[in-house]
Amino acid sequence: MARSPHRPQRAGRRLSDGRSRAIDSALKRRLEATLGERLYGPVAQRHDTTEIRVAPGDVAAVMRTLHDDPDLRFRLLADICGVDTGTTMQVVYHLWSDTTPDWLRVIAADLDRDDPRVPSITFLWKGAEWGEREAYDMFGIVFEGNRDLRRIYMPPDYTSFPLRKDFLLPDDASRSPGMGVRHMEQARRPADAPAAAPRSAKAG
Amino acid sequence: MTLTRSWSRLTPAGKIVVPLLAIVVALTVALLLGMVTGIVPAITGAVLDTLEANVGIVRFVVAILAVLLFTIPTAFIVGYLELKAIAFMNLRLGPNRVGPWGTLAAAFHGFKILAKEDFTPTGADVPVFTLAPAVVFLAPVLAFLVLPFAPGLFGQDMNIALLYFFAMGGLGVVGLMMAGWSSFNKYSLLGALRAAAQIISYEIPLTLSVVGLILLAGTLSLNQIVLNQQGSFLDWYVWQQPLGFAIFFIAATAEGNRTPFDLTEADSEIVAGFATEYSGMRFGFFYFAEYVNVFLLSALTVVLYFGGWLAPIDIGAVLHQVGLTFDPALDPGSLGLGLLLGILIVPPLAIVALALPFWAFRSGLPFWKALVVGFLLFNVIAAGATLLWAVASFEVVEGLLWFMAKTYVFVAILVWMRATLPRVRIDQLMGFAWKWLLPAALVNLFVTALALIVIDAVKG
Amino acid sequence: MDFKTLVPGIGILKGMALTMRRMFQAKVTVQYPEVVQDISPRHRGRLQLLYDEYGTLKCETCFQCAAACPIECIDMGGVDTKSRFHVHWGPAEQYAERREESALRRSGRPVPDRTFDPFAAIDTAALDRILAEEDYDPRRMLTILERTQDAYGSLTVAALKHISHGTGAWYAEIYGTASFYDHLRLEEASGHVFAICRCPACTFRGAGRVVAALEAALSTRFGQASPEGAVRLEPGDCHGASPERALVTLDGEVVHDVAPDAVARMASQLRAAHATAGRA
Amino acid sequence: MSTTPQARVRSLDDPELYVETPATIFDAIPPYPPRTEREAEFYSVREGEMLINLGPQHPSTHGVLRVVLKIDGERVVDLDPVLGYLHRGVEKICENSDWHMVVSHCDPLEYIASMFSELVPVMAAEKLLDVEVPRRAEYIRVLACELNRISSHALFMGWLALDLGGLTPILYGFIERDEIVEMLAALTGQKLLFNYMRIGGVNGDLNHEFMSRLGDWMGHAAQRIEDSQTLINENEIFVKRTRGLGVIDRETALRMCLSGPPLRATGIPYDVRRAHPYGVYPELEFEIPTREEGDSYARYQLHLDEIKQSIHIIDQVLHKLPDGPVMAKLPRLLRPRPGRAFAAIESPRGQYAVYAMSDGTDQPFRLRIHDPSYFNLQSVGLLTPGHLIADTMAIMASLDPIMGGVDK
Repeated sequence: MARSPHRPQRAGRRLSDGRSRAIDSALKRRLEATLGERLYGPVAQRHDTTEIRVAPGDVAAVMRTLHDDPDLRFRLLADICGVDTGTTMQVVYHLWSDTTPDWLRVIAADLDRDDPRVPSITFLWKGAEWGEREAYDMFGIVFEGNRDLRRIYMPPDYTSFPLRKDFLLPDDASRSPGMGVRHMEQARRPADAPAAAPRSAKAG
Repeated sequence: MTLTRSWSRLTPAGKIVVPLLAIVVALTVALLLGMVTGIVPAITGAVLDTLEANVGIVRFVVAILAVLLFTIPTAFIVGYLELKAIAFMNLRLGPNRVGPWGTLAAAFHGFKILAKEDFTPTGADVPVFTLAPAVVFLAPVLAFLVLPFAPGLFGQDMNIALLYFFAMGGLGVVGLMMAGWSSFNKYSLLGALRAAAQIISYEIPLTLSVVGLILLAGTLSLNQIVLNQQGSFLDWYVWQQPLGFAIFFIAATAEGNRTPFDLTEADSEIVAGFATEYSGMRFGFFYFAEYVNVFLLSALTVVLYFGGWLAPIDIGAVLHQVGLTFDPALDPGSLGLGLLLGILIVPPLAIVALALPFWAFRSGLPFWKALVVGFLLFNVIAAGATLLWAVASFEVVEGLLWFMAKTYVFVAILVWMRATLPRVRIDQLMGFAWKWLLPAALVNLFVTALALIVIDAVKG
Repeated sequence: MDFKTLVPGIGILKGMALTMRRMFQAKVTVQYPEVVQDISPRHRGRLQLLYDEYGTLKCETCFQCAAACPIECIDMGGVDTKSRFHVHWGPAEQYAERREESALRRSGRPVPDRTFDPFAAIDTAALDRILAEEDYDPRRMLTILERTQDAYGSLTVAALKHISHGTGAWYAEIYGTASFYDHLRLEEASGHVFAICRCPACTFRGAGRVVAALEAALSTRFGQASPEGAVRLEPGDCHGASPERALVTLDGEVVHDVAPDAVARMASQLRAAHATAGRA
Repeated sequence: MSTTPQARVRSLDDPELYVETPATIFDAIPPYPPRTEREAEFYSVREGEMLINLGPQHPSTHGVLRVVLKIDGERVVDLDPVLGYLHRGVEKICENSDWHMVVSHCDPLEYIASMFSELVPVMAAEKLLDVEVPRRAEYIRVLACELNRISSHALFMGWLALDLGGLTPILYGFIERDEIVEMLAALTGQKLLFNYMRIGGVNGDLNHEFMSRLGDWMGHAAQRIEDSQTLINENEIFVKRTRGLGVIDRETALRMCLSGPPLRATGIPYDVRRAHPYGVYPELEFEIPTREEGDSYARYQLHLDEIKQSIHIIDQVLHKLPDGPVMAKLPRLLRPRPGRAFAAIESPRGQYAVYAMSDGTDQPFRLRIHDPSYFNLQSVGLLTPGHLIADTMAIMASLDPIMGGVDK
C-alpha cells in the first residue's frame, strides 16, 4: 500500500490509552491451533485487536468453533457490519471473550460484488438479525439463513444500495443504477446511466 | 342608495350598536303602547297565573339553569387548581401570567378552545361524533341537581337522590362509548372500550359501599343524610363507615377517570383515548366534564361521609360560652335615613383614612396613588365585613362556605394523587375492582347490618 | 397476590409525602423576561458578526470559518476593498444547479440524461464584453440576458453560469428570470417561428384568440416550441402601428389571413411537413 | 383471511400515489407484496386480530419509531418495528467529510449522551493515527463523560415514569439534568451537543466557573437524586407495573446482543470500562452494579446504582487530575495511514463502538457506527408478545432506545 505523502507523525507510543499493552500472542497461537486450515490469511494483530480472515463459505463453522470452544469462549458479538472495498465486499464481525483482553475481528473477505452471499450467524446470535438487515439494506449482501432479510432503513421500493462505492445519487434516488438482488430491485434499471469508477481501491 | 352608503361608512362596532338601538327603541314603544291599551298587563297576568299553577316545573327549570351556570366557573376553578398544584409539586411555578397569579389561566384555556376549529375526521359517524361530547358533559351537570349545597340550597330534593346520582354516572359511560366508537380511530376505540369496562366494573363497589351508609341513614335523600349527621364532627358517617368511605373514595377516582385509573385517556399508551379525534370546543367539553366530575365526586364524598354543609363544631355555641354574643338580627332597615347617609358618607371617609398612612410614610407615593391603594383596601375590608355579617345572619351562606371548603379539600387530594401516582394497567385495574373492592364492600355491608341488629337488640 | 403490594401501602404514601414536601420548596422556574439566566463566557451559542469599536466589520472574508465548518453550512460572499470583483464561498450550488437540470428533464423536453459531464461550453468573449458594458451589475439582468440572446441565439446553461459568476447573482435567480420572460429562449430556436404581437391594439383585433388556437394546435405554451421542436411561438411587436388586423408573422413575413382556425391549420401543416421531413 | 390483494409495485414517481386516497382504506398493511416469510406471516391477520400503528408520531416512542402492533383486544400478539424515519445516512456523509468533520457528524447520534457519541470516533481516529493523548485530557474526558452519564440516567428514570403515567418524576429528572448540563455548558460552551472532544485531546481546559458549579453540585448530588426517586422506588403501582415485566435470562441476553443496563440486569457484569479498558479507567476504582432478575424493574434500579458509581468516579478523577496540556500536537490536515481501528466505550445505553477504515486520504474510507440502542431495541420484538399494550410502553422505556442512534 503506497505510503501516504504527509509529514511523519510525532512518534507517539503504541497505544493511546497511556500504556502499551502486550499483544495477546497466546490468542494468536490458540486461533491458529483451532482454526488452522480455515484461516484465509495470517493472523494480524495491531493495537488491541486480533484480526483473522475467513472465506465466506465457512463463516458459520468458524463462528461456531469460536463460540463453543471452551478456551476461546467468544460469547459476545460486539459488532457486525458490511464493507465495500471498491473491488470486493466484506462482512466484518467483532467478538469479545473474557479469555483475552483483545477484540477479535473476523473478516469474511472476497465476496463477489455482483452477488455478495454469506451464511447468516443468526443461529448463534439472534441479535445479529438487524445487523444483517442493515448490511443488506446498505450493501446488498444477502445472508442465507436470516429469517427476515429485508430493508430496514430505506423505503421498500428503493432499488439501490447507498453505501456501495459505485452508488451515485441521481435526481430520483429510487432509480439509481445499483443492481438489486431481489426481484423487486431489478424492476428499474435505466440503461444509459454510466457506472462511475470506484473511488479508490487501496484499503485491502 | 343613501342607506347602503351610510351603512358602509359605519365602523364594525357601529354596525352592532345601531341595529341594537333600533330594536330597543321599537321594544320600548311597543311596551308603552301595550301598557296604555292594557294588553301587556293582561299577558303578564296570564303568565304569572300559569307559573303559580305548576311551580314544580318552574323550580326544576330554574334549578337546571342555575346548575348549568354554576358548573362553568367550577370547571375553571378546578382546572386552575390542578394546573397550579401539579406545577408546584413539580417544583415549577405553573401559570402566572394571565390574571393575578395566573388565576384566569384555566378560563383562557376554555375560551381559547372555543376559538379552535373542531374538525370531524373523514369516515367518522358524524351525528354520533357531534353528540358524544354533549352527553359526556351533561351527565355530571345533571347529577348536580340533587346535591345539597346548603340548608335550603339544592336543585331538587328527590327522595331517591342517590339512585339518580349513580344513574347519571352511567350516562357518562354512554357518552364515552359514543365518542370512541364514532371517531373511526383505533386508539379511540380502545379508549372507549377501556372506559366502559372500567366505569362499569367500578360502579358496583361504588354503589355497594354506599348501601352500608343507607342502612344507617335509612333514606336515599341526600338532604336527609346530611341532616342525620347533625351535631359535631364526631357524628359524621365517616367514623361509622370508615371502610365504606375508603372503598367509595377509590371507586370514585376510578369513576372520574382520575390518575391511578386514568386509562381511558392514557397519553403514553393510546394517545388521548376516546378524545383522540376531537379538537376545538368538542375536546373542551371532555375537559369540562372531567373537571366537573372531579368536583362532583368530592362533593358527594363530603355530603355522604363528612356532613355536607354542617360545621365541624357549632361556633355559635362556643362563642356564646366565651361570652361573645353576636346578635345577627341587625336589621339594616331599622336605620332608615341613616342607612342612606351611611352609604354616601362612610365609604369616601374610610378610603381617605386608609390612604393617609400610605401617603404619609411612603414619601415617593403621589396622593392619588395612595387613594387607589386606600380604595382597594376599603373594598377588601367591606367585602370581609359583609361576608361575616352574611355568615352570621344567614344559615345558607355559612352552610355553603363549609360545603365548599370541604369539597375543595377532596379536590385537592384528587389533584395531589394525579401529580404523584403512575397509571395502573388494565388487568390490574379489573382485578383490583373485582377481587378486592367488591368483597370489601360486601364485608362492610355485612358488618353494618350485623351492628344494626345487635344495637337494636340491645336497645330494644 | 399478597396483601401488601396491592393495598396502597407505604410506597404510595411516601411518594405523596414527597410531593407535598416539594410543594412548599423553592421553585426552579426562571421567569425569563424579568430574570435572564447568566450565560457562561465560553458559550458558543452566539452566531453573530462582530464589530470593532470603530464600527467596521471584523470579518474580512478570509473564509476560515466556511472552510472549517464541519457541516458546510456557512455560505458567504464579499467584495474586495476596491469593490472590483465579487468573491463567493459556500457549498457548491449543486442543489440549485441539480434542481434546474432536473427541472429541465422533468419538463418533458428531450434533455440528455447526463449526470456529471459539464454543459456545452461557449465562446465567452462576446459575453464578457456585454458584462463589462453592463458593469457586472445584477440589477440590469434583463438587458444582459436580451443582449446575450441576440449574441448567441439562445441562453445556454454555460452563458447563464458565466453571467452568474460575473454579476454574483445566484444561478437560480438568473434561471428564474430567463424562464419567466417569453421572449427569452433557453434552447436553440429551430424550425419555424410564429411571432404574434400582444399589444392592446392587436389584442382587440383578435391576437388573443390566435394565440389560443396556436397553443392548442402546437400543444405548447406561448413562448415555447411544440414538443418535437418544429414550430415556435414567439412574442412579436407591431410598435403601436395599430394595423387593421393583429400582427402575425411567420418566419418574419406578415401573415394576411389572421382567422384563428386558418393560422392553426397553417401551424399543423408545418408540423406535418416537419414530421414527414424528419422521417425522410 | 389471507393478506389483502396487493396493488402492483409503485415507484415514488407514480402519480397515482399522490391521488388523495380517502381515509377509510388506509391500513397498516403495506401496499407492496411481502418480501420475506416473516413479513408475510406478520401481515396476515387472523380472526379477531387487528393491526395498529404505534408511531411514528406517538407520545411515548422515544423519537421517531414506528411499531406495527398486531393486537387481539388489548393483548399484543406480535410486533414489527419499522425504522428509517430518522435515517440521514450519517455513515455515507462521514465518508465524504474529513476526520474533524466526522466528530461533528457523529455528535447528534446519541443526542442525550452526546459526549460519548463524540468520544468514539475521536478514539478510533487516535488509534489510526497512533497519537498519544495527554493524561490530563484523558482525565477530563472521563470527568465529562461521567457527568453526561448521570444526566442521561436521570432523564431515563423520568421517561420510564412518564411512560407509566407519572407526571412528576420527569420534571425532577429534567431538574437534575439541567443542573449538570449547565455545568457542562460552562466547560464546553454548549448544552446538548457539546462538540468538546477533539482528535488528540479536548477543546478547552477546566475553568473556574465549571469547577465551582461542580463543587457545590457534588455536595448534594447523590442525596437529591436518591430523594426524588423515592417517588417511584417503592411505589406499589410502579413496582407492580414493572416487576416481572420483560424478563430476559442470561443466555437470551447474550444471544440478542444486548449491552449496557439491559445486559447487566441479567447478572452478566459486561461493562466496556472493565471488559476492555480504555482511557484512564484502569487506574480508577469502581465496581459494576448488576442485578439477577433481568426485568424492567431491575433495569430501572441499575441506573440508580450506576449514578452513584459515576459520582464516585468523578470524585477520584478530581483528586487524581494531573497537570499538563489538554491537546496533543497534531498537523492540521490528518491523513492516517491505511488501516482499520475498532474503538468501543460504555455509553449510558450500552456498548457504543465505531469501526473506522482509512485508505490514507484525509477522508475515512468506511465509518461503521455500532449504536447500543439499535441492538437493544431488537429485544422489544422478543419480549412484548403476550403482554398488553401498556406493557409495550414499559418495556420500550426500560430498554431506553434513542432514535437518533438507532436510525443513524
